[in-house]
Amino acid sequence: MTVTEPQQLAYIAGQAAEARLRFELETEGMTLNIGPQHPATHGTLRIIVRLDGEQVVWADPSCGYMHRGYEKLAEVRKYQQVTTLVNRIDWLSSFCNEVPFILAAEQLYEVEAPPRAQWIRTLLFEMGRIANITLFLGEMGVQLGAITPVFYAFRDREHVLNLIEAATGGRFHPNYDRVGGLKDDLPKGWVEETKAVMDKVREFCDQMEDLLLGNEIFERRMRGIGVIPARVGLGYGLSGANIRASGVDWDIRRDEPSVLAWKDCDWKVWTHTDGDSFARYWVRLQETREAAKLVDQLCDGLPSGPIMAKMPARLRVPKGEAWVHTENPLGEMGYYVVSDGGPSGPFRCKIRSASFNNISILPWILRGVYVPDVITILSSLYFILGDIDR
Amino acid sequence: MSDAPTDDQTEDAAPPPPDPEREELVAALRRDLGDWLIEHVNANGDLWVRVDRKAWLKAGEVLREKHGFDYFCFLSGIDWLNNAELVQRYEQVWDPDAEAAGDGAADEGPYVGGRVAGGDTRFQVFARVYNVQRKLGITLKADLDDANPSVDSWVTVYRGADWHEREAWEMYGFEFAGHPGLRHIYLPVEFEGFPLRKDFALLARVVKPWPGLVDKEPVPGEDEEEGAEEAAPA
Amino acid sequence: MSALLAPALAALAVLPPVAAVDVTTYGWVTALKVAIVLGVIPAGALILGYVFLLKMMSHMQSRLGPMEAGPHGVLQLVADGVKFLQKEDIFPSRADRRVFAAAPLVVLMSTFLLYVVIPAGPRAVVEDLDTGIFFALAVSSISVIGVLMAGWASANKYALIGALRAAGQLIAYELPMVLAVVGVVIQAGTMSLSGIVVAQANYEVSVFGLFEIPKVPYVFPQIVGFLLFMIAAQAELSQAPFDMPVAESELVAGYMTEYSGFRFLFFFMGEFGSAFALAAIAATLFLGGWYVPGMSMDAVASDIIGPLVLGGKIMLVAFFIFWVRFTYPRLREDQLQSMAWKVLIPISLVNIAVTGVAKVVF
Amino acid sequence: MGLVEKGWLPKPLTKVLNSARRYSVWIYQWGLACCAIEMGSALASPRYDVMRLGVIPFPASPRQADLLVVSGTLTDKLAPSLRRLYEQMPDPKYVISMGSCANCGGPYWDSYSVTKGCDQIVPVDVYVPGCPPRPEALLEGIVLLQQRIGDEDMAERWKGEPPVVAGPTNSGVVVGGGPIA
Repeated sequence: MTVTEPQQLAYIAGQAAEARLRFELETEGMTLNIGPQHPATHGTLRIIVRLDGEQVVWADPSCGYMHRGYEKLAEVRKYQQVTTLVNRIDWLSSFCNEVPFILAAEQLYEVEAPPRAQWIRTLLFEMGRIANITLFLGEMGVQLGAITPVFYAFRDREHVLNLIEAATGGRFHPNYDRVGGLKDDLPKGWVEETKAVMDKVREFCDQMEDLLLGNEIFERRMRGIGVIPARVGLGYGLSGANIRASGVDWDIRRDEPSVLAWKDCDWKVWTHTDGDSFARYWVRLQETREAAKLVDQLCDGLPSGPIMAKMPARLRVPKGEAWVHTENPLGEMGYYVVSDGGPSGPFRCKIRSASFNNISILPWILRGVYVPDVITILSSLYFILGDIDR
Repeated sequence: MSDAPTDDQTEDAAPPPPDPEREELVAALRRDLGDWLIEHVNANGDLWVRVDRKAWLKAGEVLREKHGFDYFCFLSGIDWLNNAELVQRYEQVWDPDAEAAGDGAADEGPYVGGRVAGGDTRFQVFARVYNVQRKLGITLKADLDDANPSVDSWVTVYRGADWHEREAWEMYGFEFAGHPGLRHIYLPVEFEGFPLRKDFALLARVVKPWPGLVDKEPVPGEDEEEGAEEAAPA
Repeated sequence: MSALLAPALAALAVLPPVAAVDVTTYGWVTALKVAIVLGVIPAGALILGYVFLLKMMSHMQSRLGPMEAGPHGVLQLVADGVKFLQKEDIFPSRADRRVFAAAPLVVLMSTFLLYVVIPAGPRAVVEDLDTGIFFALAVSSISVIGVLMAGWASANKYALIGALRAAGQLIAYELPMVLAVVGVVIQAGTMSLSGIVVAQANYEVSVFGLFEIPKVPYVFPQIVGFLLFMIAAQAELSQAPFDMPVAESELVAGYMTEYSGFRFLFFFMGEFGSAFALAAIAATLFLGGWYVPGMSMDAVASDIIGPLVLGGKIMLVAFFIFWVRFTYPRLREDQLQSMAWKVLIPISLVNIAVTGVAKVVF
Repeated sequence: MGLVEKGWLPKPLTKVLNSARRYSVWIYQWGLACCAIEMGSALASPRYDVMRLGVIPFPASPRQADLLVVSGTLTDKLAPSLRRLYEQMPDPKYVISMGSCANCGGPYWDSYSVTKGCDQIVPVDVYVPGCPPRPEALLEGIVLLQQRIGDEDMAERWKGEPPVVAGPTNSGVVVGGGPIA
């Protein structure tokens, strides 16, 4: 974790903005209410900003417009039913939501899925990552005014969704995991088709690099905008590409012991030292490429065997608490599941979603920026409403 | 599936060797917190530490400043109330065998037992922080007073705790001393009650209980529906 | 619409009977001109909207675009127009009603006036003013008043920000546009648009005195001016990368946020109508206008082929305008201003100086 | 537009006006939850491309929109905004309720914060079931809505009285009613 000059400058600017807020602010400003139905907020986030001209004096994000009460609902459902529910937290990569939960449930059940199931989980996990981040890569352009890339993103994402549908039966919300394994095995010919689609994904990444990353205007809009110093970001709990763009070399897939198959593959965790919007975009682009690489490797090394473990013949889940987290496309996603030993579902299911923490830095980072940069920063932090509000 | 033995006893019999790195961390914490560090559990490659609620803020400060736990993961609460009545109402017919098994879903005491680093009171606040250099995580817990669940705010230590404390305040009614503004974060301002408390009943389930396995029931009115469709104007 | 039709009807009323067809009488000529202006603007807006906004954009995004309304969706914008006429006409409760109602008309009027001076043939021009290009640039700025009126009267913060952005942007880019045109005017020696077309038809470039290339349009000698003009036109039209006034992801719909029904349709027509007009001016100034080499300057046929040639050139220019629009992200407001004042204006001043020197020397 | 408001129009003109509205449905760009992504697929993905049908996703402001797709979970906190949004749209306006959540609460039927059905807030013209519905399902919903617009009686619509709520029709569209303007 090295502190670069832009990070330091951003920190100083933040402090200055705060001082200005505390001691100087007596101008005639305008309060602008962005959201909850605003094109920039990817849904229903609401940000109340106080403007001085076009400069933001302070910003107060107000979330909860998509709060659906997952934690309470999980308490009145079985473990098997909860996967249906948690699919819908981060709706762009639904499969990635159910994996950590099912791993936590398996820890409580004291079973472990067979290797093939774990490999397929990892495989679909990475495909979910591609399905998620491709949309980000295109959507970033729309937020900055270039409308075409998002159409390419939707076009190439469709191939990945088709594959997910072929394997799981659900194009969007697979609900494919079971405690102790998977619902079904992969269909015939799926692996070959997947590898063909991964070439398309790589092509898409190259296209985005040409269309957006190499565009001078895009670069001018992104560079130096929304710089997050690593220590501040960590204090706010930023994770995933947001914190890797600030130079923190931390990826749960690589750094934590896991039953999933990442440890058997050869891949790289990308970091960037700038910590600005451009770095976040760049890191995500590289991550998509790495994910495509991972999918290829996982397809090659897929072990044979059963996809479901032998489940112990008991109806009660032993008492205990389990914490499982994974590196989801948006950042760290974790489930703290408590079992009370009863026949029902989880006694308590704390869902640690990435976007909630990622967005909580907004009041800090939006001070002193211009209105167009608000949009840049919002998009580059990349949140999904369901992941914020749960 | 049916012939699998309940082999969890054998697994328990051979606990994994204690993790020296984490033990060391606990020892260091104990030097700073003294008796306020009540209990710790080091299992499954993870670490739970229960501290006294008076030491909640201090524990956070020590972890961040001395041990490099920069990363704030989450902060939330648990309600350990054993609300068996409510639970049974939610259960319905899903698991009839469980009823027959006899030993009952509910424990005897007022609160659910068998927790990791659990306490004696109803409410517990717990948080997780992480050291990204050493790749080490720790879950901190603190018991709160039943009547007045209140604890020091972590906002001064971890700025990210702000929203999490607002959430815990909203969901459980915990008070965080020193928090700049405990406002609603998820729910509308006029919302009444604390949804994640165990005595908060879900209205939809109380009014109309879940019917359970619908496959067992005949589908009612199938003929009538078809008739209605035909009768509808073109 | 009835307000717009009134002058046309009035013009028709003073016409002599049809039997005595003498197309040179003042009444007939005026009627024809009014009909052309009233017909060309909606037609131009429709063609540009359909070809570029709907079809070209869709195909560039590997889609088909409208297919159902008419063959290949050619009637899509007609359907849009008829639909907008049926929509409820909403005045926001705190709006300044009169200004709110007048704003789209002001924008549309600016567009209409632009067409007056554009020549489509030796005689196919509504009014061949001696200061044609000066007039065109002057009236094209009127639209900013309408935009400001719309933003102010809407009583909406997004609309207000959008209108102020539009005002700042149009002022900043009007200048490089005028300065870019000055180069052409110096070279042609006239401000009349018809005169500029004639000048281009007679313009010859001699390469080191060895051989001469006749009838070169000004896009070659004035390439810098052409690029400056196109950039400024892009900003003048609020197209990406200069679409801050209507930036969707920031300002919802900018100054148009509160407009519904046919008032929005006026803005829509104004947007594409001015795109059509500015493309026509660019084609006239730099691409030789209605003239193609080999065509007689005075033949009656020129009055028939000329508009078609001009139309083709307009489509070519508009293609570039919309191509950029659908590809580029937008600049930030301060970046846009600094680009106008620090880059474009100095370059255009240098361009004028070089043109002037070259004019004197050669 | 006096004739229109009186509701008296000759049949062929009604037909023309109806088909204009039918082939020009400007859809408001607003997504709520998971369904928004499937709606995005329908709007933006080359495979579905709703623009073929004349459904144009340009307007970012409700003032220029004809169609509002409630695409996802509606929470109690958001419900007032939805109502306001609907009222901001100019008449004639249409609403498609997309997905189980918007139809009836869906998987969150027992949640403490979810509105069970957006038809409690705004009148709905077409319900599209599914969780989330595939883009094809939304396309069908839109086609059904277009049929409905094509057959609409202008007089009824413009009288300013709410149309009577009908039962399920043969096409599976449930006709919703509600105050207009």
